[in-house]
Amino acid sequence: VGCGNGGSDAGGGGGEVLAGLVTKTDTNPFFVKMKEGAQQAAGSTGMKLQSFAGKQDGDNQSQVDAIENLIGAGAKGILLTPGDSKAIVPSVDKARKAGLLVIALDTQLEPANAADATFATDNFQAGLLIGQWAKAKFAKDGKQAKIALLDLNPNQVSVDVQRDTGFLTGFGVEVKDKKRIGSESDPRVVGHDVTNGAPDGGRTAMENLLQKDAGINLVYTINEPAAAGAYEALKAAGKDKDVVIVSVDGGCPGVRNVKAGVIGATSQQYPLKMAKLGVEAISKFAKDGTKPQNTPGKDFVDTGVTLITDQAISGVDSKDSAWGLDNCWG
Amino acid sequence: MTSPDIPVLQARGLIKRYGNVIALAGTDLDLMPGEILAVIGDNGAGKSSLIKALSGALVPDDGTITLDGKRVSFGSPIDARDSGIETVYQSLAVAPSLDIASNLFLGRERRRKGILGSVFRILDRDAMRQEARRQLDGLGIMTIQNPGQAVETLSGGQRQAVAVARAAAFGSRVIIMDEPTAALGVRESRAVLDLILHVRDQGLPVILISHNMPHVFEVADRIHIQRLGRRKAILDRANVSMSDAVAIMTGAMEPQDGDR
Amino acid sequence: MTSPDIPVLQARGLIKRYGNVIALAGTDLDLMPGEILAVIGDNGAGKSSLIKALSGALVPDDGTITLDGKRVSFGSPIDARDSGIETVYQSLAVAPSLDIASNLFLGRERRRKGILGSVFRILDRDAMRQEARRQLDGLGIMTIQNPGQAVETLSGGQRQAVAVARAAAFGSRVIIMDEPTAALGVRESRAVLDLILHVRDQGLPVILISHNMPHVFEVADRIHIQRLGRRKAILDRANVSMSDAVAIMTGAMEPQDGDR
Amino acid sequence: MSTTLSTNRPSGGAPSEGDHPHRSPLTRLQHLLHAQATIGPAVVLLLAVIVFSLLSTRFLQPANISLVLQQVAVVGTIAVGQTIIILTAGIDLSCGAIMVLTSIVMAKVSAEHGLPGVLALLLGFLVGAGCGLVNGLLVTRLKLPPFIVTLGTLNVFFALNLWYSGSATIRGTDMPALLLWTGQTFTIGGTRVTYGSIGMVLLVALVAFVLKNTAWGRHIYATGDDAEAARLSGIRTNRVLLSAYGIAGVIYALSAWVLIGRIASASPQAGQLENLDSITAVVIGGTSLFGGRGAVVGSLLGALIVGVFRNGLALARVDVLWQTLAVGVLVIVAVSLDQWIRKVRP
Amino acid sequence: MSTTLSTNRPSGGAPSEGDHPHRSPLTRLQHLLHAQATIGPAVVLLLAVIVFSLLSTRFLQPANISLVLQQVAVVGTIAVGQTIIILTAGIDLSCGAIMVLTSIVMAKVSAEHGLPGVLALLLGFLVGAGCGLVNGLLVTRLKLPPFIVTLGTLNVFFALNLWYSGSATIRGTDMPALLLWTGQTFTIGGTRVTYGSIGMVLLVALVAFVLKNTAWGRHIYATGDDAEAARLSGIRTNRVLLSAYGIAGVIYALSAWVLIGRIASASPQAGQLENLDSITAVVIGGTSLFGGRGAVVGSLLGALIVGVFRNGLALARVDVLWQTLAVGVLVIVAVSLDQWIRKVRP
Ligand SMILES: Nc1ncnc2c1ncn2[C@@H]1O[C@H](COP(=O)(O)OP(=O)(O)OP(=O)(O)O)[C@@H](O)[C@H]1O
Ligand SMILES: Nc1ncnc2c1ncn2[C@@H]1O[C@H](COP(=O)(O)OP(=O)(O)OP(=O)(O)O)[C@@H](O)[C@H]1O
Ligand SMILES: [Mg+2]
Ligand SMILES: [Mg+2]
Repeated sequence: VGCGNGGSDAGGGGGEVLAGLVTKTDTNPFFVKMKEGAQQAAGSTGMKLQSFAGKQDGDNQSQVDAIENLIGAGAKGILLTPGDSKAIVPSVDKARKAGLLVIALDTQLEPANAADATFATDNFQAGLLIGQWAKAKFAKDGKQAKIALLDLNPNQVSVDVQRDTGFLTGFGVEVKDKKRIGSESDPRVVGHDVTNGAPDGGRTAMENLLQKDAGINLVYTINEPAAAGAYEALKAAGKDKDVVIVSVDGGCPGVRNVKAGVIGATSQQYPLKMAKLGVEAISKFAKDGTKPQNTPGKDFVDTGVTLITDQAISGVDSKDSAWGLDNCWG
Repeated sequence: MTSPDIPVLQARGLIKRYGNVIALAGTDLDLMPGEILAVIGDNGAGKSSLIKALSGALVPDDGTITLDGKRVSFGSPIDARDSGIETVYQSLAVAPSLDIASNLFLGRERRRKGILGSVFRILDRDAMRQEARRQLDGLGIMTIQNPGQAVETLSGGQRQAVAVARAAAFGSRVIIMDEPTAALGVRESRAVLDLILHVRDQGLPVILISHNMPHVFEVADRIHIQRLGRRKAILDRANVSMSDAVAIMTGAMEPQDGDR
Repeated sequence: MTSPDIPVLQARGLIKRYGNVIALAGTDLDLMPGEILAVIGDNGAGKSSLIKALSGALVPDDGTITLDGKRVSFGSPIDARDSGIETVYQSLAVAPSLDIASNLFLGRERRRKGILGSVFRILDRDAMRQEARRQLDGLGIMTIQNPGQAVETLSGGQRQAVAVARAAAFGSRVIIMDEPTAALGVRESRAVLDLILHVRDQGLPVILISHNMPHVFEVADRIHIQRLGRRKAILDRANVSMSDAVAIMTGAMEPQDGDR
Repeated sequence: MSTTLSTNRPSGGAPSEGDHPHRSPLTRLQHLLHAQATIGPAVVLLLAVIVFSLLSTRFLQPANISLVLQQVAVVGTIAVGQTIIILTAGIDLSCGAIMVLTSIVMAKVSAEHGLPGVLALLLGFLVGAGCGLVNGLLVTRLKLPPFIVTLGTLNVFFALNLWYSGSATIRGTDMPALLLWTGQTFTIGGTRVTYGSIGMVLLVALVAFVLKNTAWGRHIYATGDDAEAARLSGIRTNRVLLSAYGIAGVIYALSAWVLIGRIASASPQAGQLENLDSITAVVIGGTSLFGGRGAVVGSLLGALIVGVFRNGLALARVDVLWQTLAVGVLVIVAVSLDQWIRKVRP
Repeated sequence: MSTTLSTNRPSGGAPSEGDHPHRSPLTRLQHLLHAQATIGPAVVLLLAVIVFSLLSTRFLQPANISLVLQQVAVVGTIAVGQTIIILTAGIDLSCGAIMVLTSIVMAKVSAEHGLPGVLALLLGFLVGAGCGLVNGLLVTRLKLPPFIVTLGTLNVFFALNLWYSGSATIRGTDMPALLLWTGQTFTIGGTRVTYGSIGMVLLVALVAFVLKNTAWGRHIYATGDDAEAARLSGIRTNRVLLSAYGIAGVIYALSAWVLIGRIASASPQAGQLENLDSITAVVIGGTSLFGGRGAVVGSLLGALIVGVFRNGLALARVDVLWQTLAVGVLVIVAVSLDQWIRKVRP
């Protein structure tokens, strides 16, 4: 009862449209940039934006609280990067029933149509691109790959799984179960370890995998901070020249690392764009009730991924790091 | 129930080691019906260890304990309590944050009558308060006005009084007191000594540990001297002087044959 | 240095409240040079509070303290110690996990000579051990073989000895002891009483709190009776009987005019 | 000389802090309000409510109050178990892990193996009790500090949860209705309230009553106060401790039920913050981390204080970053205020 | 009657546990090895090393050992500060937050504001000391339990870190070389070792020496043992506590330096697990959470045990999931073993 019509008396904002942004964490620069982008877009469309975040990856409860608080505060729409894309669905339903537009950013809900729209990177695609690039590079150099995969954490969250399996698929490794990390049995894969998406974890994981097999020459990383840590481990082991690191994100420090040769290739995503599109969609919805349309052939609005590398290989579309720097976020 | 010749409580050859410290080196003890037995000895002579073994607070490595001629072995203080042995420990053993009535009934709470008590196990707090009040009054402890008061708000002497009252209220076979007057003032000590005499007069035997010789010689019927973890002598108060007892206790004098 | 007529330590009108409990209700105290002053009183009479005020462990709400005629105000035990007042507290105040030497020198550690000590502030552990050994030997404490032993491995009596030794070693103006013999056996108590007499004979005045009247009457020169947070009387040991002192202490008798 | 065992205090005795045997209901209420452990947090909560209702007109609306109750239901329920453990002078870092594990068990056995809701719940309670008993056995048999035991089992239970769940979230639509019942609402005076919130409040009342009015409750306090003294007083402290951990485990299973209802799904990633959050609630609620002192009502107030704070700050449109900072400051201020209030009392 | 102050024990006295005034270096070494607090963890470490070297031939290679040293350098350094706090009967949940905050400050002032490395480091140490002193002041002035104080400041420092850094990672290439120096390696007997690892070992040695051989060190132990007794013995316990928190803060700043060297960048997301990890190391290292007992060498061993375990399990190709479980079991087993070893000692 109380929730739905809460929007009509629109708080102290004096008729301003309120939009909410709920991110996975408020520490990851990716989400911080997303927040900045949303704030900017809100400013230019004359909306008020209130942001919330989980306390850590996978923190569903704080996101549930945030959605409820936003419903209560009379928001018109919510931009959400779900920490647990399944578990948040009932709360999203509640919000939508209360008349809010809910847009998933960065990560799809499960099922994807639980949100009114999704503006996201295709994370599988992001993994696929760096996998394809690495495959072509190794074919060109005539090297046999020995692969290490540095994942997020043991929890098998969807982004983690999609990027990991996307990479392997792109590289031509047969993945038996695309919903789980570690289902492949290809001898080229040395092993997986977890990094918590942070440099220290990346370094430790890389060190341990190198101890398992010193011949590792291709490293997939969940994100660029983990890649930076992995690079330090390789450098310390004197292998930084022989090993190729690939990653996902396209943050400015990451792209600079591409330029510096630390990272071979990264799949760049566009949080600012996601946020901007999301805010604009809410603004439009608030004005005339129209909802955004999905990218044809997909169940979400693909905000695109671009492969950034300075070692372009024919057959795999890519941009160089200069372009990447012009388009990087934070 | 008890014959005047069989000891109420008897210990034989109790041994207790802590690492390489031997607290009890094969000690004996005999408590006769209706007597006050004082246990005296140097610091570390094993007095507290001895009575802890008798009250189940400590399981001896070896040795036997008999109660009214029947062998017992106490695995915990509860076993000893269930046999009617009540102890006032040197460390008092009260729960400071609980009230006086709760402390008095700790471990043997009264439950409500009827289904509330038998099925829902609800305490009869009022009954316990009233009973506590009665106990304290009966012992002449008048300064404690409210049995619902937390024990931590009591003075040292009052706490001691609660511990003593608990033992006196529930002891049915033996009461053991480990230095009950150590922290007490002259007047408070006096009251405890009177209480001990009072309990004895009701027929309950009492073991009293004390370093205070005048107290010991005032109330004890017999005196057990503990030395180096063993019973060194057992003396009849009537037949021994304070200075001789102290001399035996400290090893300055050997006990006579009849005393062993 | 001290005139025989001026009290070494004097307190006037000390007041200390805890919530609505009044521990000190305006008490006085006079300690004359070279005397042993016993402080006696019921439990909760404010004896410990009084000596805590004198030793800086407690800051009184009101009242004055003078040392050798000069007014002092102690904010912490360190201030009192720096003025030469050493105290053995009822709770002993030792650090169980530290060794005997460390405890003896706690808060006034010896540092190495030269730059190691002055700049790097490194302790001279050997010197402290030797000094501790000397102190303990000097007091006749022979059973403690190793000053490097942790205090927690000592018996209650030995711990008490360490606390007393610390006070005796460092006290230069006044030594205060709060029930130093409460937990001690006959022999150990004897040793502490001898120590007190020994210290007095060296010219240091001593304040002794005790519930043990025979002890008090054996060593004290004068007896301060504390009652309900006030000094009720001050008696000359030579002129008073034990039973009169106890009667005044418990309020059964009023002190004579000359005693106040 | 008197022959009664009597002692004397200069001021005529300490203030009376307990209850008198015979009192009017009003006096009883008054005493309840002034009970040492809960007056502090109650005042803090009142202050917070006053401040936030001045900052935002929405704050005191029934719908918002119901919302806060829902938001604290999970942590409030866990805090009840945590309070019992802390009262025994323990601490439970594994509470969140037990909750997640049981929620996954309840959800999975019903959603995937088709067990009826009642049996799934029962099984969950058994698992919760089992986990709690593991903690209890390690504490009582190995004599390890609870902090260490639960630091260890926290990892063990969490790993078991990930393994059993295959890290997959189970959706509410696949579960029997009973599991989701705690998230259902009913209406009181026009305001919707979830059964979960009500369940939490009833649980608090029940546990408060049991702690006060059963021997077991008294023994929890006595054991936490001074375990050795309790043992010498004839309390089987090991049994008390074991039962405390076991019952706490059951309460965590209850919180798992509340959690499933609240998010209408079971997520293996949940519960990682509940340990510090529940300890925060207990501590703000005035229960001593040293054991033996405190009350479960205080912990509910503590959870509400944090909930009101988060909600109020959100309504006042304070940024998340500053919310984090504010909650940090709140913990310190609330506990200081509580201590200060206790000092001020006569 | 004897006139000496002498007491008697049936068995002729407790075993001597301290050191004798005059001893040969060999006896000294022997005593060091047998020092109560460190024998347990040393044995556990030895056992772990033996088991893992049987499981994998790589394990005992110098390169791998150097690696483990590098991996534990950050948490090992933090554990030194944590040990000091725990010895005073406190606990520091804010250590990781202080570390991240100082690392960001060091990195940002040099990378963005161009401060020379030395000044940046100094400023970092100041910030670390400041944060520690805030904790210390709250503990000593408000008399709040350290658990609560640091639970609060944990949030505050972390929020400040996010605010100041804008959540942006600062890359090592933008920093002066000095900040990255701890990650540089040099070669001992063909094995590369980082200055950071060596720094941790030296820090442990230094702090162990200071705790043993200065008045301040003795006062830390005495205060943790029994604060009131220490105060009555003439120790300014508030000052001791304050200095302990301040120095711990400086040590956390040192660990920030080690962290920057290790990851060649400064990340505002680091440090969220360091509080429980460092407490785990301290506890496995045999230091009592009740204060007054323990040694900083034990904490280093504790950190190494966890590091060896993680590394060894990874080499033995154990899945991450089971690594989590194994570390949980390790904590309990290691501490039980330690307690058992102490009991067995004569
Ligand atoms: N729990 C324990 N651990 C180790 N040693 C102990 C323990 N309890 C007692 N002891 C040792 O056993 C011996 C006897 O101790 P006990 O307490 O029985 O002596 P006591 O005669 O009661 O002395 P006191 O008169 O000082 O109370 C002492 O040497 C004591 O140090
Ligand atoms: N820290 C405290 N807080 C509250 N009340 C206190 C405190 N210390 C002492 N009191 C109260 O002050 C009064 C005097 O206590 P004090 O310890 O000075 O008595 P005492 O004469 O030393 O008694 P005893 O002979 O039992 O040692 C008592 O009523 C006591 O309960
Ligand atoms: Mg004893
Ligand atoms: Mg006293």
